[in-house]
Amino acid sequence: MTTHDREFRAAGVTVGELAPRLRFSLRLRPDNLPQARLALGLDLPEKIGGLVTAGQRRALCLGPDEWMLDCAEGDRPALPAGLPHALVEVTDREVTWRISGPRAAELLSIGIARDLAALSPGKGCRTAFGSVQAVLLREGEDSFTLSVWRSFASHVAGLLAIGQRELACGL
Amino acid sequence: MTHFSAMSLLKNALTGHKNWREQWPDSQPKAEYDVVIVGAGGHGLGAAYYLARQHGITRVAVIDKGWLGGGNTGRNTTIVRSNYLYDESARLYDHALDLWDDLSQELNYNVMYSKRGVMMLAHNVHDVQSFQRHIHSNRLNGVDNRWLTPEQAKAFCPPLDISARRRYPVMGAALQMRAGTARHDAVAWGYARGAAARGVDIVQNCAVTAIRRGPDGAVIGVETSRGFIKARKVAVSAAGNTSVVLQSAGLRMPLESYPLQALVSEPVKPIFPCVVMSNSVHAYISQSDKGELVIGSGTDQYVSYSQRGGLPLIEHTVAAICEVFPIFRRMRMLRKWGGIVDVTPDRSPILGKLPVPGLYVNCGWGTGGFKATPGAGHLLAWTVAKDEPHPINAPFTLERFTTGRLIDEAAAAAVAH
Amino acid sequence: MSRYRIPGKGRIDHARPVRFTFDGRVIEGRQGDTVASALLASGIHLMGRSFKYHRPRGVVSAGSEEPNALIGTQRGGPDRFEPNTRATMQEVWDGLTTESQNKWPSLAFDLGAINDRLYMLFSAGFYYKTFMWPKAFWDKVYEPFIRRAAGLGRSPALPDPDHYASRNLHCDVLIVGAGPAGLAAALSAARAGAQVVLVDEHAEMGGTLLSEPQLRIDGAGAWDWLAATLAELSALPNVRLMSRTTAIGYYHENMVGLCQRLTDHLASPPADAPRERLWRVRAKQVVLAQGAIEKPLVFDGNDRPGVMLSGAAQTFLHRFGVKVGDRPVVVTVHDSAWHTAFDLAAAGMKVAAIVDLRNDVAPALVQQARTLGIEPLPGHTVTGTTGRLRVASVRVAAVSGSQVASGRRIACDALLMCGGWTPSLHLFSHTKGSLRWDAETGAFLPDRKTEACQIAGAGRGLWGVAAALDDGAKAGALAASAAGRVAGAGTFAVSGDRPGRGVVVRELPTDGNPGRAKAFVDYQNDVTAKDIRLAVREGMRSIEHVKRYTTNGMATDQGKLSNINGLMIASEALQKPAPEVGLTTFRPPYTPTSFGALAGYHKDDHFEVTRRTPIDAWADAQGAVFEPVALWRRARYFPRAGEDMHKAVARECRAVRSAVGMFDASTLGKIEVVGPDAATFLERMYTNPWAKLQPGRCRYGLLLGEDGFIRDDGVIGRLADDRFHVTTTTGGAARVLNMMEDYLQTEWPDLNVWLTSTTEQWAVVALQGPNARKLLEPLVEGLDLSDAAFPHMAVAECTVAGFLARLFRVSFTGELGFEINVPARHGRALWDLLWQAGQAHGVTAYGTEAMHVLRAEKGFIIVGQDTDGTVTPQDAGLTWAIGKAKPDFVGKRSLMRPDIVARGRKQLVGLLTDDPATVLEEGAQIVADPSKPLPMRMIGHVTSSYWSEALGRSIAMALIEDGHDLQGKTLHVPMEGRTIAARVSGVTFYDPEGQRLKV
Amino acid sequence: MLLIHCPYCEETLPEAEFAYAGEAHIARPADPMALSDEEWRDFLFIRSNPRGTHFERWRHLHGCGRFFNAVRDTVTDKFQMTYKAGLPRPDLSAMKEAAE
Repeated sequence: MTTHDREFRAAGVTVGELAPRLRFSLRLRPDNLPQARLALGLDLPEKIGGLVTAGQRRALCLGPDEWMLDCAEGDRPALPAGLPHALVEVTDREVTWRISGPRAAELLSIGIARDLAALSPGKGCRTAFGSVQAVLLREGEDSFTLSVWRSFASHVAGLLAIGQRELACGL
Repeated sequence: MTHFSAMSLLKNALTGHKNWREQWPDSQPKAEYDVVIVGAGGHGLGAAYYLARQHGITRVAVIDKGWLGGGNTGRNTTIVRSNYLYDESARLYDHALDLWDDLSQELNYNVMYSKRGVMMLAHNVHDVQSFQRHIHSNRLNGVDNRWLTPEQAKAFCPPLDISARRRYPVMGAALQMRAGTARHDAVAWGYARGAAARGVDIVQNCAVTAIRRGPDGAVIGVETSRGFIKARKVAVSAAGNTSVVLQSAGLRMPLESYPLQALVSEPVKPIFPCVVMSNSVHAYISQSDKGELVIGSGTDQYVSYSQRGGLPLIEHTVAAICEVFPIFRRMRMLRKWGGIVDVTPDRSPILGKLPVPGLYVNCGWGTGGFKATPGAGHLLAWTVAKDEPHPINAPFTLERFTTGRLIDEAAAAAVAH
Repeated sequence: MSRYRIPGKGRIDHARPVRFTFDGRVIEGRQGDTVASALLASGIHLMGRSFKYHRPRGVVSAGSEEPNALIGTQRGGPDRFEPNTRATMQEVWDGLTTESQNKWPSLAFDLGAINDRLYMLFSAGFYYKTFMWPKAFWDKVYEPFIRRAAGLGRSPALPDPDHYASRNLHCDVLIVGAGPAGLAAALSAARAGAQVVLVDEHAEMGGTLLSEPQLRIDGAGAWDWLAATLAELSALPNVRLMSRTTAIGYYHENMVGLCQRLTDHLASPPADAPRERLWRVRAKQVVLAQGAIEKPLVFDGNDRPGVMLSGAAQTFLHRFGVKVGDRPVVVTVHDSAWHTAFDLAAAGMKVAAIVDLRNDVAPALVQQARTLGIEPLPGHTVTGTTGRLRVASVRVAAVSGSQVASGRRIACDALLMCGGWTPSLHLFSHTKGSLRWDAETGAFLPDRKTEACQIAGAGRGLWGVAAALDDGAKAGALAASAAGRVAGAGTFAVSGDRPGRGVVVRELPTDGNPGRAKAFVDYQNDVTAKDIRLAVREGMRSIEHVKRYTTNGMATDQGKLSNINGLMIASEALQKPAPEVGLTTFRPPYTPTSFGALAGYHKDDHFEVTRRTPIDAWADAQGAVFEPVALWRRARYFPRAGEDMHKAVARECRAVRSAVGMFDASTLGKIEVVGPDAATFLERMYTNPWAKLQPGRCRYGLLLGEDGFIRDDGVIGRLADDRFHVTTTTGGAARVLNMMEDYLQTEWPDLNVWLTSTTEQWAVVALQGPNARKLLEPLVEGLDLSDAAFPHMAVAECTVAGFLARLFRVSFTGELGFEINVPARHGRALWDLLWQAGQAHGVTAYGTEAMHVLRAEKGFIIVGQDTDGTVTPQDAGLTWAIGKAKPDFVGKRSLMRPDIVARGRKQLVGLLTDDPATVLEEGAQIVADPSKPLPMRMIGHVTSSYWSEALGRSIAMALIEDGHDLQGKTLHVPMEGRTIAARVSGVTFYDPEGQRLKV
Repeated sequence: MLLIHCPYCEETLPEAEFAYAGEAHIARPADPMALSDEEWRDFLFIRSNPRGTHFERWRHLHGCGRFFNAVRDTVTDKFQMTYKAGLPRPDLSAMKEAAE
């Protein structure tokens, strides 16, 4: 499958596919957070949308018992066997783009119904881009990462490319 | 009742149309009736008409909280067809189709039943299998329905795009030639005129607030916004509001009411010769006798009585129409509207007796009630008059939800793999 | 050529001529013209024909409410043709092609106008009363005739090459309408720092201000004030101004749909520009400042070309520098038309008279008229007009009490009417906000609100620019405050304002016979006052019935001009006050909205997502034929040169049975069920037992709905005590996960188990066939593949071709089989390696069709094909998959219901045709006795049917009433023209003992 | 398009992220096998379908993924409140009084 690996440079926004990063879905009850934090060396956020980074590990809270955990290649985190949890690798499930530039939010608004102004830098959420489920992270004021499941990627990339051309033509 | 004809029209034209009389009076409720029908839509008015005409029961009132024909009768896309899968359904809708055929003459009111043919598009292998099953079943049930290749479908409906590159290519179609459309308001008005002429009272702007039962549990009448009305039998034919009305009789129903939206385009010269439905892309379309493209979509996802409906569903529906008929992309939506449809768990209606003596129901038609109008009216009248269901509506009981004998047209078309 | 243009006047660019065509004739307009203003400048009033009577019609308005001047427009070739465009809204550009509609052979001479001669026959509802006899004539004669007469413009005939965009937008305050009220609201809200969006449907913002240059606001001329205000607003970063943007609908929770027209005014649009963009705006507060729409007057002959709204004439004069005639007459019941007359006179037109039904017209107006040489006729009515393609004279008569004196004729070439103004509350009505009748203004005004909105200016009955500015400023401040800003409302010093007063009338009084008058209420649909009275006479008592019976208000202006006049006439006929007769509901959109804009990006490839597997590109390169399955596309078969589907599938099946086949199974749903309670959870969800399944082993799982009917199935592997790899059907994946989450979250939240979709984590290659192990073994590390060590229904983690893999030994074909799961990004590489290595073993790629045949040979069901949502495990012969000892599982209770255990249920059986070469049709119906007449009693249907290459004959599966008891019995499949006999059999046609798995 | 407050995310978000999930507070019986056919039918199929206040479930499908409960007026489509799954049916009359 060819997703869009070339970068579009349109008026004020670029879209580039990122190399896959080791990614896990981590599930556990909030009561068990202290133990999990200790084991992972990561202060897992409790508030949905919260993001923490420690070294090469980074966790985004997606639900009351769910975190998206990104790690460096070869880093396989583990939690104590006695701690009820689920850790499932999903690295290959997703394709991630970086969307950046002064008009990044505008480009995303062709597909995302949420108010992106309410998503401050350093926060993320699971949402929908059109009909496609996506995880959106605001890395900075003008920089986002957007992840969708692999088989939906060419559809979303196509829409982003159309949106870029629109922005470029000035109408 | 003034007889309608070309001659009467001409005569009246020459006298400045001053001598037409009202087509039905706006009746005040009487204290007592043999039968009260709740809901003055096509179904309810039809039931009243057939009670009077075929069963000689004329002490009948049709009561509506608003104006007659103001509910789903006047808010649908007017498709009439009978190519259903299960024997029970095929018989039910084909019965209605038989009545549609002569309805204008029967009522002396031109309901403009247009046998334009209803074509259902198959977009994948599963659709093909499902439609073939329908066609075989319909054929052996004596119901008109035939298979068309994509080329035949295009010949029948030239705006159709059958190129293989479409996201939903057309792999064939099932065509019921005998099916088509009718003028929705005329059906309600024609039945109202016919029923009123036979002594039925049509009471508008009178809300039924409760169904009253006597000490023995049987129905004794209805409470309304204009007071109590005594009745030996009460038939509820109130579509989206059925749950609410029956609640007052102590009955809880397997029904949910959803908003259903439809829209029309600006009128254009004849371009679309038939009705086309596509379940896979969720849209159906025909062209009215005024030239508007009449387009229906699915229901919004949540239970609602608001008749508002959201924009996303309209966007999706219009996109679906443009996908199948790309030439319509530069047409414009003129207006859209919403109705409330009551849906049963198996998407088939409930038409028959209720576990309360003297109480009858006709509900759960979902998005497909208009096509059944004459049949539903006729069968409801029969059931009320004889206190037992006609063989055609006998399977459409409330009890089927207890015993498990569902008539699941939706599941039968369900896609899995 | 532009004799009616006043040099230097208006807001158009007089220095830039623009040429376009109308019915083939080249018209020269000016940059900034609409088609209507350019035609008027050339003296052309006749722009269309009406719907029913084909009466010649001229432009009535200068805005989007225009009912008459509808034209076809075209850019370049016929693929960019569109009908029914309002000439009053379409801007001109060099090369624009336009045409008039609903006429033949020409606009000036239209044969359809014969209907007009027969108008007494075509009264309201005439078609309900006739065309019924003889019955056969309906289909053949009457209906085709009626339909041919229908419609206005012609439909586009070619696919539209343009593209359309959409966007979501959030703001504090959305202001609809950029007239004085909207502009003032924008100033208040924007100065308070609110995020403001201001939209207007016209090319230029300003609304009334554009037509009232005499005004002075805060010391500046109206147009200077407007320019300064727009400059201030556009300089603010928190303000977005959008012209040519129509608010089409007002939806739940302050969502307003906007349609922005981006290129229809450009001679050469940029290549990538979308033609239109749909905005879904979510505003904390909405300010509706849509102003008011002028009402026509209803009188005999009020539809001749040249009869138009007085405000339109004022707009054509001031905005476009166009005289609508040389010698207009004004007829009015409102002061505003007097001012129009004065403006026209000042611009050099000879206004012959101002006819006003009112006796008590302000003396100052009368005086000013006299000063300008205009004959004032207060207390007068218009009783008729003359002129065929253009109004030539008007008959005026004095009115005293109910007496109409005999009239006199005044020659004119335009008749400008004003029946007062209707607040534009369409969007407000979309919210189900209620309206109340205000006797003072004679209009419906907003009452109870359901959404967070403010209505400002003429929308709530305030006439005049000063009042609109002040009201708008307040509304903007209120909205900004409600959105959390600190806002104040400025005030404006206005001079030259002409607010005016008026009265509400029904029809103008006449000395003629109202039953004969052609006094139009709805121009486009040719509804006259007498039609409305006829509807009432025939028992139509609600305005909704009147509307539907007469079609009043159902034309493309959706009653903007006709609703109130229609209501007034109906209310008089019913002898009931207007509010009791009611107003018909306004429905979205505000003005007709192109399908393209609504569809947005959802066209062609982007109409719907097409999900592709990592191996899809390989299949594509091999020339595979694909089929859509749910949102996926899957390779159905891989034809070689000269092969049709039948041949290709036979070859693929042979390869699997004799060598080895490769199949892309990546689309199968996968759910990883993890946690200490994983087995307990599966026990409750699936019919099968799971507790005792050992890690490293798999089992077939059957999932029911709570109603007891089969919903899904798949193989489930236990990877560890607390970890299961669940597979689902391709189409069922999302549904099953949602169902599982539902039970887990709502019914059993105490269970320590979590569900993760891993459908797309893994690419899956199935190797099936006697050579499967030979092919696979050399590539596997860390696992002994021998039958003893890794038997049928085993699962293990290992590496395959160097990729970390989950390897299942499973078979959906009855052959020795493996399913190799590798991380999706390696799927293609794995496939290529296996393909290469497989060449030595006779490997063949097979698609879904061969897969279906192979599984049918083994009697394995496909959920959704052999089941249809009404099939229980017993019906499907899957009682073996039910854990008998389990006290409960989803759907178990439903299996005990009376009609589920009763006889007569359809049960899944095999079916073998007497003639082995005959392949039954899927969906064909089965009967016991084919000699019976129709309707025939059907006892079942064929669910799956194929040519079996392995068996050298056809096979089929069928759901048949009590089929399990009919083994060996011959049944019949009646087809068109022949009946096929077939014998009931078991469903396992091939290798019933399962020997081929034991290798 | 509705706006829905997710009680888990504590944000009010567009309907596009949510999936309706039917009437609320219809708990699956602890022992279905002990139920009569009529009782089981009531659980499976009977719905209150009121014109007015409706207790219903939604799932924040394209969000935190949680099912939760809501009180919505089916005539106006306005949400009165949303609350987490598992919480008891709120006492609306008490809420109304508290608001007054």
